[in-house]
Amino acid sequence: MLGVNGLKVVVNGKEENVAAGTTVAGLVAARGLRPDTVIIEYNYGIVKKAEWDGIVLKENDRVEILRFVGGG
Amino acid sequence: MLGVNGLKVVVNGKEENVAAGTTVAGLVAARGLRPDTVIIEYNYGIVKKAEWDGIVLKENDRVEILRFVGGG
Amino acid sequence: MLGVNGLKVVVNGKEENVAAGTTVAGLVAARGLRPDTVIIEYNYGIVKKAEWDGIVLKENDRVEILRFVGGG
Amino acid sequence: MLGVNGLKVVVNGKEENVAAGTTVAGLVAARGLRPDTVIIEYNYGIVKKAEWDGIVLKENDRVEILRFVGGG
Amino acid sequence: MKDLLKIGGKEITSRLFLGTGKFSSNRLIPDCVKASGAQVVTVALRRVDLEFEEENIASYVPGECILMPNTSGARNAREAVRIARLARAAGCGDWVKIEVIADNRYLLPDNYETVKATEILAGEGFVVLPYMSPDLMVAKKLAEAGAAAVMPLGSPIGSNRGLKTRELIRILIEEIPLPIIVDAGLGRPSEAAEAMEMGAAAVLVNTAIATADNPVAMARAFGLAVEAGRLAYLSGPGEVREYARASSPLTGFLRE
Amino acid sequence: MKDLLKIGGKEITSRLFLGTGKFSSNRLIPDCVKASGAQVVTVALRRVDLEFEEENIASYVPGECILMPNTSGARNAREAVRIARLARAAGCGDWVKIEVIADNRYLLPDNYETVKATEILAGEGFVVLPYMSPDLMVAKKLAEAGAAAVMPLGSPIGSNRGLKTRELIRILIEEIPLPIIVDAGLGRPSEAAEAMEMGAAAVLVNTAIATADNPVAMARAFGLAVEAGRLAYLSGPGEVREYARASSPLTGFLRE
Amino acid sequence: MKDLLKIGGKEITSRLFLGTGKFSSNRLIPDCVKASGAQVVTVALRRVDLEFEEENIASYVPGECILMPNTSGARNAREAVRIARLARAAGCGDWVKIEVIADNRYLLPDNYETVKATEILAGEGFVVLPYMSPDLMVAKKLAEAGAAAVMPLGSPIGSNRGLKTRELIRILIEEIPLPIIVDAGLGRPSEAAEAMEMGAAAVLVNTAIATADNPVAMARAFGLAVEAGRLAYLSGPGEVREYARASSPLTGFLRE
Amino acid sequence: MKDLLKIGGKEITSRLFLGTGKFSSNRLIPDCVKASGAQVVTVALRRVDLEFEEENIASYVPGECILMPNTSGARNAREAVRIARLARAAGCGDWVKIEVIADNRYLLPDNYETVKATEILAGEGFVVLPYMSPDLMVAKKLAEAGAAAVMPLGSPIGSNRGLKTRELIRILIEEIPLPIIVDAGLGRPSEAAEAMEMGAAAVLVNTAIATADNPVAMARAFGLAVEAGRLAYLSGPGEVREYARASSPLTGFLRE
Repeated sequence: MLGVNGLKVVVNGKEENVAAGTTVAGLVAARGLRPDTVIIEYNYGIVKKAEWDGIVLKENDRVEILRFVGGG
Repeated sequence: MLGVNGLKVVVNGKEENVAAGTTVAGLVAARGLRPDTVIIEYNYGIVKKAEWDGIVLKENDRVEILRFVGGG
Repeated sequence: MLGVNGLKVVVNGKEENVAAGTTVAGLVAARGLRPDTVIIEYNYGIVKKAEWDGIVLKENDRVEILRFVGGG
Repeated sequence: MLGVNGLKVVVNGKEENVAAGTTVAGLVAARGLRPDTVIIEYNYGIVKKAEWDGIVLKENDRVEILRFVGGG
Repeated sequence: MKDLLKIGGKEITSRLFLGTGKFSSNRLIPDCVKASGAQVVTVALRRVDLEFEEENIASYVPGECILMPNTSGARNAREAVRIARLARAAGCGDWVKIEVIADNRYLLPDNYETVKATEILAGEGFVVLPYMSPDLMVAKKLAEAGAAAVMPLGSPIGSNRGLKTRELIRILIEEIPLPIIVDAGLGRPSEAAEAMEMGAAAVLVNTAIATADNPVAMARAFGLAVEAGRLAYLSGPGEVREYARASSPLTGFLRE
Repeated sequence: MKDLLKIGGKEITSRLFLGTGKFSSNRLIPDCVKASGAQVVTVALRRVDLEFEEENIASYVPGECILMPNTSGARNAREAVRIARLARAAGCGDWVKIEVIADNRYLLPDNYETVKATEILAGEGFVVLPYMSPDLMVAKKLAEAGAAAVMPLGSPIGSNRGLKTRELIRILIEEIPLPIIVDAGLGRPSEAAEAMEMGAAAVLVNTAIATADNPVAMARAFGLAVEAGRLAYLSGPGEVREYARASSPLTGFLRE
Repeated sequence: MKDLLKIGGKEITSRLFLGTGKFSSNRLIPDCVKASGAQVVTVALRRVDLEFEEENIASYVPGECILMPNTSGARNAREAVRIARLARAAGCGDWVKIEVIADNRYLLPDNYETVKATEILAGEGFVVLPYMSPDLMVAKKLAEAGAAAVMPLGSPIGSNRGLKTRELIRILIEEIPLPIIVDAGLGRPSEAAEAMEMGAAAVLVNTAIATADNPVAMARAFGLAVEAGRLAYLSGPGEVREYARASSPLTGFLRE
Repeated sequence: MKDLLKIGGKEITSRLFLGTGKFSSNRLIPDCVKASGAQVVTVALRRVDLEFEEENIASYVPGECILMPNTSGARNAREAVRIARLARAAGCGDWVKIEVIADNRYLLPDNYETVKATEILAGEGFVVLPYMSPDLMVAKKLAEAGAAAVMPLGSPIGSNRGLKTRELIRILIEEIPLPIIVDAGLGRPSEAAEAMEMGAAAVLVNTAIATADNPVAMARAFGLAVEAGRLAYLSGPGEVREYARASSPLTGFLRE
């Protein structure tokens, strides 16, 4: 169910509601993640840290917040 | 060297001269091959024994005379 | 504890008391064993069936009653 | 063939004639072998370098002159 | 109840397929087929060589056998399809062993082209048995493409090196819902028996039989070994143990 | 010309010897003997256990078989000799499998005591087949001691681990002028076939057959595999190659 | 003269590549990198899991190492390409291990999709090291597609089963003009040494080290074994003989 | 805490013993000892050959090494004892490798005579390391006779055939409370590493190093491999599995 001036985005495959005006940087900060430890894909495109502040989320945006983990 | 009323065909990948009017059946017979032991491909199409008599070779026709051999 | 006119023998490694006069044949019969299915060693010597009747057990005799079983 | 005042000994399995009075030390020296590189067995007994001078060969003595070589 | 191998609507009792190449004389073939019990026999298609009089191999294969022409000589799917169609047109039946080889040293197959050829020929109603380099995902693609069975190599063709790819074949047998037929490289009956014990549906043997000093006896040996391996597979072998387990009783010992 | 195995004056056609231990029911034994084709069958000697009624195993072994009692339970030569003499006196014939074991975990034989027992019993006219840990010098001593054959283990008794000692057995086959019979550890028909391909004169199998889900079918499987391996040995197998060798002709390809 | 492995313009001295998965604690990673001497280290890319606080694996890998992200999780070429691009954008450098897996039981790769992804990424300037099921023709296609090396599996990922595919890998080493790096399945240092003795250019190990009781000591063990195998390969080993060859002189024996 | 091998009161850090036979030049020996790290070095005793000037091998072995003369040339216990006594009298120390061989093709030892010689020499205070054909009961007798270690062969001397007797050696390691040192036949570092991973206390190598194109590099390779195998044995390797186990996480995949 959608809040009055909130909007629906998909983060890591799950639907979420965020306040209007939320930026990618805000999304990361809200999760308590250190920017230098994560990688952001925004609507299937890669966005560098420098751009995070400038990207204001729109309805139905898709964001992937990724990180390197141990692997073989 | 090409005879006056002869023509050039390719049999098993090699150019040959045959007399005008030569049929597939004739080509096989001329080689002393028993029809029931060989398989004919004429211009990349398969032709059954019954058709051999009716096929008169034309310039540049391609004929493959094949046979089953031991194989694994 | 030893009976008045009994005597002590060792059968298949176990001490037993048998009545005086007991023969090897009697020992086998008393166990309900078919003579043709067992092999008897008497005081470390082999005795054939024919001899069983003639052997009267003495104090401290050693008798082995053996049989063929499955083996690899 | 045996010299007048020579005698027959067996060295490393081969018969040899040596002059009477020859010592083990002399036998080694005669072969140009450095004493510290060889081992002597005299009549099946081990003899140390110190003893070589004192051992005068007798008829039919057996001497083994050995050395360490590469081995696995 | 009989243990039958069903492929392409046929019910086969012998799980040894026989190749007919490299025999010192074709006259040996009927005896080898008989001695081995083989019911599926492979042949190849070649241009007639007028230099020396060749014989028609088919005439040496007992009529009751299923003739399975291979596409040897094909370097890609297109050539394999051309050969398969010619063979069928020649009245050889619907079976075909797809063999697409571009490598001339180890004669290893091209799995990609083999999948393509399988798709085309299965679509035309052929009973397709593709020879392949053992690879699980390729075997799955061959199954989707309509293969009637999958034929992974045990080792390079004619090398007699045996079941070197057992690890990958073990996985194919476990994961692929088609008969797995070990083709190529088996050099000894014991190797054929092992393949069958692992659950292979059949094996195809040529060189090991054709080049033996006594091909007919070797054909019989492989026939027996394949049957032995299959029986063992069906008989539920006992488990392999680290320690010994006495075969004679451990009680009732004769002692002082 | 028949391929016969000659031991102790007997001519044997089947090179699979069968052990009778560990069958879920003795009733299976006659069928397994028949299915395997075995002509030499081993049994053990034990004290009668009056607790439960036992059967006489001999009655389950077809009369035409050669009964070969083993000396299981013996921990040294003296005990082995005692058991062998009792068995023969019981009318079991002259054959005996010497088995002297002091180790209870891997049931590995004592080669020293085995040589001693072999010498004594061969001297008494027994046909002696000693079970041994594969060792060339010991096999030579067994031959000098009068053994009729030598029976090295493939792996520990009843372990089904197979032909783990192939390197040492290969050498015995090459160097010892007696029949080499692989005894113990063979768990699969393919392993029995391999032993025969190497030139073993025969194999002795018990656990792998007796403990299979279907012992009769497994007995048949081993019988076939042993015959296959022997035939292959006699048929002159082709050489093993590093590279491939085409089984179909490399000429006359259908091309553009 | 140093024996260097040249890949993607880099000169590497250690031929052991290390995976970072499955360690009980990431704190072990720096010590294992040090103990093994590894210079190329793999990592994976995953969605952040907010449930529990994760660490950034990269911070545990010494800065001088070449970080090689894998594309694990990708089920086809498209997904592999997407992951590779993200990893590079994250500043991970140009190296990528392509891993395309659709099979979930044996985790065997899809060679077809792997070739496709290799072609695309090599075209974008990546240094592409594709993980593959050993197959000669596929390896040739990977070479044409621009792979910097080829990484065939020794046995299924994490199985510790060892070098089961040695026959096919032997052929890749012989026929493919690229470094062959054995990836997956190696469970013991001896297996890594054998791969190197065969001529592999390097090996990639993860599970065998990460799941050992003492990962750091095992990392060192693999590092030593890889160096040993490489040295042996370069030192021209003596030939393998059927018979013995005395190591001590056969003359000059002390005798009567 | 250091991992030391204790034999005859000595504490040895290197588990690779080196033989000195068959080197193209004795000048290579010091470098090979150094490169391999070997602390125990074997030599043989022979009659001086006056034909050509020989060198004293001992002068090529670094002084800090333990010199272990072998009894090669001995055909029975008596001859072995004679050689051992001479060697000790020559100031070679108390260590001796007993080697009693009557077979000239495979150079396989006579275990009986070896036990006899071990008993006599151990009684005289020698540190006795007997070379033997792997046999559990013989190893037990050697232990009773006072052997300091037991040295089973991996395959025939100088054959480079490797660890062919692993099944019997595995059992010796498990059952015998003495150091098991694999002697003879190891041809590749990977084989030495495998022996150590199995729990062997050490290995003795000669031919594989002495006959390599580059003996010094090969000596180093064996030294590293032995250390790697020992470390792996001490590090608790993970178990071998039938199926795969992902090394990268199976969650958090990047998906649509």
